[in-house]
Amino acid sequence: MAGMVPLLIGITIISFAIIHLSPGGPVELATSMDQRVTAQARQKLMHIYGLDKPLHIQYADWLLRLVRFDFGNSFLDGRKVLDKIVERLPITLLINILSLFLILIIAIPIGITSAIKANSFYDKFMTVFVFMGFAMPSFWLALLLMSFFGIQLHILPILGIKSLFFDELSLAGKILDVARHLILPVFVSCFVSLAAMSRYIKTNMMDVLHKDYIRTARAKGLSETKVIYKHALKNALLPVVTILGLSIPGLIGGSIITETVFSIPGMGRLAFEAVMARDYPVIMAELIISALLTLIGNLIADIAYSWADPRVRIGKRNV
Amino acid sequence: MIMLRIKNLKNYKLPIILAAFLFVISGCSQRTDFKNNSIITASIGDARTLIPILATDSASAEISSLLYNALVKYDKNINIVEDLAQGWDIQDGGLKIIFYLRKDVKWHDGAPFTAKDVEFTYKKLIDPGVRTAYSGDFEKIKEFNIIDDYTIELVYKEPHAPALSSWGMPIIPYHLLKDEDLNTTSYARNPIGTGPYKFKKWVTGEKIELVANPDYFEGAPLIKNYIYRVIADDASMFLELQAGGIDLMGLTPLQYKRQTNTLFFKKNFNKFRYPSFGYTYLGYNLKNDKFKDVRVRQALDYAVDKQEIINGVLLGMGRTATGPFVPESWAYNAGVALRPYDAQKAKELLAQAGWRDTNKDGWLDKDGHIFEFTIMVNQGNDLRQQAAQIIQRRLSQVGIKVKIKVVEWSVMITEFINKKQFEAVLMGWGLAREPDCFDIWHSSKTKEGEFNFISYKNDEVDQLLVEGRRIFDTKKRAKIYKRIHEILYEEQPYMFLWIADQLPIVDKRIKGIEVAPAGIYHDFIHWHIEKEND
Amino acid sequence: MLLEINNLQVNYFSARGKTPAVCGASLAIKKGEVLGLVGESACGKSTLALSIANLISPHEGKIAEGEIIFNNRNLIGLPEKELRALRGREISYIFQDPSSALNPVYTIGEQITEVLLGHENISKESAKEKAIQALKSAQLADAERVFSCYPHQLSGGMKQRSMIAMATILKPKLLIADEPTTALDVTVQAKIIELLIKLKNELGLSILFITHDLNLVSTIASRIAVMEKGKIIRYETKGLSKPAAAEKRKTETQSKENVLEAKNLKKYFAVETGFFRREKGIVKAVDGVDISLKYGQTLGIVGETGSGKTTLAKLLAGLYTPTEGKIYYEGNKKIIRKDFQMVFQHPFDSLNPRMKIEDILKEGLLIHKIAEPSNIKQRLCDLLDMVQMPKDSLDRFPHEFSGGQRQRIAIARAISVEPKVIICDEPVSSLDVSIQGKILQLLLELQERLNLSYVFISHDILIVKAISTTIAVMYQGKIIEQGEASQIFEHPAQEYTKELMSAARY
Amino acid sequence: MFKNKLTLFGAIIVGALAIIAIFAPFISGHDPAAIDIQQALLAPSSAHLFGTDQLGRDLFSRIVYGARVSLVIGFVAVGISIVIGLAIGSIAGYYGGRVDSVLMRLVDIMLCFPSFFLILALVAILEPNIIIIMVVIGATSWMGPARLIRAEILSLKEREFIQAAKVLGASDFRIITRHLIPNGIGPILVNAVLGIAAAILIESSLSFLGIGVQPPSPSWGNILMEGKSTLGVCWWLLLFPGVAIFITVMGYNLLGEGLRQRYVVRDK
Repeated sequence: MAGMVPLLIGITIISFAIIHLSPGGPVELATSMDQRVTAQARQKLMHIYGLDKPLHIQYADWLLRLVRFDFGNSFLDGRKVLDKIVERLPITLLINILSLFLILIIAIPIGITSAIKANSFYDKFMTVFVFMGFAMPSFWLALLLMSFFGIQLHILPILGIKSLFFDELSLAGKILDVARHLILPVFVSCFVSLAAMSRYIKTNMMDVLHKDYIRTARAKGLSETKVIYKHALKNALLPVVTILGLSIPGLIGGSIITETVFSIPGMGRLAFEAVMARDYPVIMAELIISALLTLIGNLIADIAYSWADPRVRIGKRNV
Repeated sequence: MIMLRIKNLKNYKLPIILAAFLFVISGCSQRTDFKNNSIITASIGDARTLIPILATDSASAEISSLLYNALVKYDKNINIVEDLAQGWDIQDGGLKIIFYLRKDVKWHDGAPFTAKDVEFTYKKLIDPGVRTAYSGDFEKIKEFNIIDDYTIELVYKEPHAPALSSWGMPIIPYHLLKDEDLNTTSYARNPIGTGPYKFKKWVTGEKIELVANPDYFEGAPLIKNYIYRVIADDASMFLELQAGGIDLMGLTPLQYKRQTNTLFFKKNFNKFRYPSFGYTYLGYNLKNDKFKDVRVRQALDYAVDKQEIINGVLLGMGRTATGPFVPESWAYNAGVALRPYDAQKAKELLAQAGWRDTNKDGWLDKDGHIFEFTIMVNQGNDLRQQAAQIIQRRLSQVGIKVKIKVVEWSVMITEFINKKQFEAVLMGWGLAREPDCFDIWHSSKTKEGEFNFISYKNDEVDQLLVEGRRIFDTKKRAKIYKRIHEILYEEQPYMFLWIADQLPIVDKRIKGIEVAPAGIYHDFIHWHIEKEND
Repeated sequence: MLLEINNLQVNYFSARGKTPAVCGASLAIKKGEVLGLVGESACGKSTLALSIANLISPHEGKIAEGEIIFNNRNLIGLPEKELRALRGREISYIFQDPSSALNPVYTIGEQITEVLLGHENISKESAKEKAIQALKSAQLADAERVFSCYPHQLSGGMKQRSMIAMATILKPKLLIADEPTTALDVTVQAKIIELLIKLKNELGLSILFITHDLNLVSTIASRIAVMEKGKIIRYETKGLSKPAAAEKRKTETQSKENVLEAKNLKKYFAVETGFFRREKGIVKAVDGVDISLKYGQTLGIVGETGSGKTTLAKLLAGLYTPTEGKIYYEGNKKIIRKDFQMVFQHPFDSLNPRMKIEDILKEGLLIHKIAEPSNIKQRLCDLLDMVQMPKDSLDRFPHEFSGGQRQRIAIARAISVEPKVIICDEPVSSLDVSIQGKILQLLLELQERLNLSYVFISHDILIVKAISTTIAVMYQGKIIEQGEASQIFEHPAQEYTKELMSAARY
Repeated sequence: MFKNKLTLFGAIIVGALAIIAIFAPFISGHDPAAIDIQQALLAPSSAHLFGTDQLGRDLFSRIVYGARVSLVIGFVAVGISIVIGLAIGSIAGYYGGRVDSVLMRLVDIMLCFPSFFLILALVAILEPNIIIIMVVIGATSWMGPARLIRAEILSLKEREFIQAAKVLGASDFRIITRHLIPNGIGPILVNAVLGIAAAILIESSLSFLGIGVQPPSPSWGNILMEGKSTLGVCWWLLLFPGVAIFITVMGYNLLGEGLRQRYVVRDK
């Protein structure tokens, strides 16, 4: 855990420097070329945002507030940044956890069976299949699906996470409504990330299948099912735990596209809007929070790994 | 073995899964009763604040206009008319304005609207601690006097003709905000106004819901619910229109011309078309030697076919512009004639100015330098980028080499425009109904961050601009601004490119829409829905 | 005959097509017999062993031809199901490295009972009982505890005993032991061999004992088949003697000067794990070593795997920075690079696979500008000559040579810069016995000719004795005994030294 | 190496694309920048193989020229990331100790950023031109190569031929360039091939958000972006650039996968 502090400080310094040293800024963005806004009025805004102070003071101010878990107020609407993030985090987490879950459910069998049948037609077919998802620009795939399921077939809603008449629905209706809205976004974010995970599992599985203990298991006269599903599978899936931790930043990055296409008010879209509007406090908070999520994810992965792997769980006893 | 397992699964589980899936994807996507009472519109961006004096984005302004009233407003023919003020007097040649307020107006919470609210709004507008961007017009007020609860008297430092229209600023409630810090108050997301609609709910990034104000002083709006959806991508928004999730949106020219002509659209939607209040232009940096010669600027105007741009970029959904006013404005000079596209004439003028292709390389040159400049465009604006490409091609035909540089908006403003580090820039002005354009053309407004960034200077224009501000009589003012229009077109500090059309599309069940010079929204409270029977 | 292999041909698939691994090998094992199978690494002996119960993965290779008659049944072409019934029950295997042959995520108990549950209709309780019994007869004292241990919690020897328990629990007819002791410490090796002999007698096993160590196999096998390039080339009845190393040079040139000296040398490694790199502990690889080497002499260092001898070698060669302590090179603190060279353990690894021999040998010359550009070629030929390699080697890549040849090239590289000291880290341990002697011979000759001093490191006390003037015995990072070679050999002071010697004499 | 048909297929795609990009002027048949409003939004025909866009430009030639832009982005971005990765990874792996832990800490910090968000922020804040995009993608994706190279070097470092070179007195530079890199290049090559595909996708995603390569230079991303607004009518504007990206990324991935089988998954 102690290792997290220098990581976090590094993250804050890098992002603060990049964002604040860049040309342009939030005030110009909001008010430029608006005839009603005078140059003096802009100066006043700069002062209110604290943008006229020296950079290191701005950083120190910001860091001091951060320690108290105060991310400041958004330049755009004056709201507490934390409030803005808290209201958007759940939906992003929901979609990402669902698609991660789905990715695992699909990628594990694909990875395992392709490893077992390496170089067969099945393996090649699966290779092409999973790469199909990876090779399509996700927004392109999303638009095609929206147009097909939403407009042509008219069977799925295409935008948002709930219908406009959501409030009038019964509880079951509400759940169903959200579920219907989630189908396309979850499918898209799952399909585009399927390749990485299933390839990873396949590679692992192939590695494991070459291990001596697999040969031992065969030499013991165990059935092939036992050899693969008992001896190989667990060893092949163990490293997946660590990959899950590392995949968090990628998912948050991917959310930017998915949430924009599907008009889902989550972290990704907040990030994009903040970037486009130079809403520094929000950008910084997004960076810190996604970094935190990544760190927490890795911590959980570390813990899960040591729980799952006896080599780590039970330390070496001196015999 | 895997195959085997799937086979087993197939036997009994698959039908269940399939059934569950069908159940999920079925389900009615429309609710008739909901549709009968609601109008749904959409925007790319979410509103930022519903305190109108703080809002700088169009989404916030749009919602605010339904929630609040100002002292004055424009009617459908673009005249200033009463809103919260039921009348006014202009005295002492414009030094003093007295507003008489309506007495029957109540805030949505039932509190009466009084002069106190107007004073409060004024004080907040000039408060340096409030992050409003609109203090400029109000700083010209010397005294703000409350005569009684429903009468206010304003004394200006000097006569200021745009003053009246500046009171189109929505009024915010004193009784709710007096103890609040405007910059951070939660009121910004839970506003109380005087307008035709009351605030109901705001789901960030998703939608804002308003509900009709039954006690509105002009009568309750006919459509009960107003829902403003946020849809982040324009292609998605158009899909959602087709899916029936939106009743009203602005179309792009392409969508208007090519994508909405199907039977489906004809059956379900009405399209409208009317000119917008604004123009797009190519501004030259007049500090740059290349553009100092008026003949060069006129030549450039001759060399570019504006109608071609309108046809190509707007697919014909726009009009040519001859100056800084739109034809609907009383300031517009209809006598200014458009220069035709004439490449030959352009070449002649350029030759007169000394630009000739002496070395036969296809590019004009003078004193050993070829005629070359960069047009700057902000990113994310496809129309302007396409226009720049057409201009680039046309100018190359008369021997001028043009480069296009696409820059993010705030960077373009701070790093290039404000510092005058540009050669030519393709931008637009949104116009107020008030024709005063002192800030854009007066030679005193060339400092960093001010709007005469092209450094235009013409003594006659300077003088006319000052005069135009001091006179309140519209007829006299019209004469002044028509002259300005004429001079600017002759001198070509900008190449005036186009005035685009607004192209809204509205669901057919919504009736009562009237197209007027001011557009379609002037009469929004009288829009109604033809009930569908399911 | 229990097993008869006739004209077996096995191919592996590779990027370049089929590569034959076993080409027409024939072999027979009688009931109750221990047959030794020796050969250099990659001669096909392991493939042969795996083919018997057809454990060659269909993705990797295939038995192309021949027959394997076990108990009067040809195993080739037998359906997988019947083969599976034989594996573990009639034919069992023990592999080289018990740490990788046992599944790390299951307990020893689970892995042993699995054999019983897979082959017999038996309850879990009685399977456990039997398993513990088997662990006991594999001479694991604390059998109940071992039963519930994960492999990583056990020492190498215990793991191999567990493997043996697992392999013999169903009293198979044939036990195939593929290098069962190679990965183990010398002192443990002997005990494992003893155990195998005991079990063979108790259960009436036939054993196919595969190893590269001819000496070792002669202690257990009655007949020894020698394999080369995929074929059995001859049978031996008894082991060869230890390397016929040349008579140790009489150390006439008694020098008083130390060419190399280490004082209180320590090297600790930190162990870190996980994303956050927590420090988990410290390994004291070398923990306070004092040694010295005089001009023209050879210092032998002997110790088991993990005793820290390789770390010591790298410290002496300047590859590691000591945590504590000092090394003096001819009295200096700083190493003179060209004067102190090293020969490594694995000839397959010590030559850059992407460089030609010429480039490998030239590198030192270029770095230290030893030869004129015009003379380089001549110098390279001389070097090859000195290590008895043909001149046309220059144009070839390392993979074209055998282990012994590569080690000669590595020695040539070491002497190319005209060093004073060469640190030899197990230079012969991965070579065939027959070649070991020749390499030692070469080293001695070169010492004489070039007046070299050696630090010679090995786990094999006999080899060390054959070449060293003085010997230091290393154990757990410390030198526990050192002195004149003959003295240590004849009158070992430490119990551990005695153990090492008795293991080696086996 | 091309025993696997998929790898061969990938290699053919990659090769064909390279040829298309290099010989774009001879293949395209039209000037990709030639605006002709009269010819706007024509469906595919023999005159315009892939149809025309809103300004009447020939879509086929724009896609052919777009291959140049997209591939250049892929190659240069990956080049930058590999150069940075090589430098940092080899220094960290080779020197170890403090240098290693500081550099790897930096890698960890960079890995905590959602890379697409970082790219987006940087490109938006700086300027969405092709050079900035390439540099930013490169500068935010070197951590993978760096880790890979470090790991490769750590394992190579323990190899005896590296130790032998050290004992011979070879300089660090010589060891890194002559011994380490030639032996560790396989995985890096695989990473590079996959990285090119990823960079092309990133550019198209940036274009979708309006901050990719800006017109008039055609990249597949911005062609697709322009086509997006015509969804439902001018299908060719959406289909062809999307398919171009799809095929390219697929080709690079299949090739990368084949190379991985060869270089990374070492057979015993």
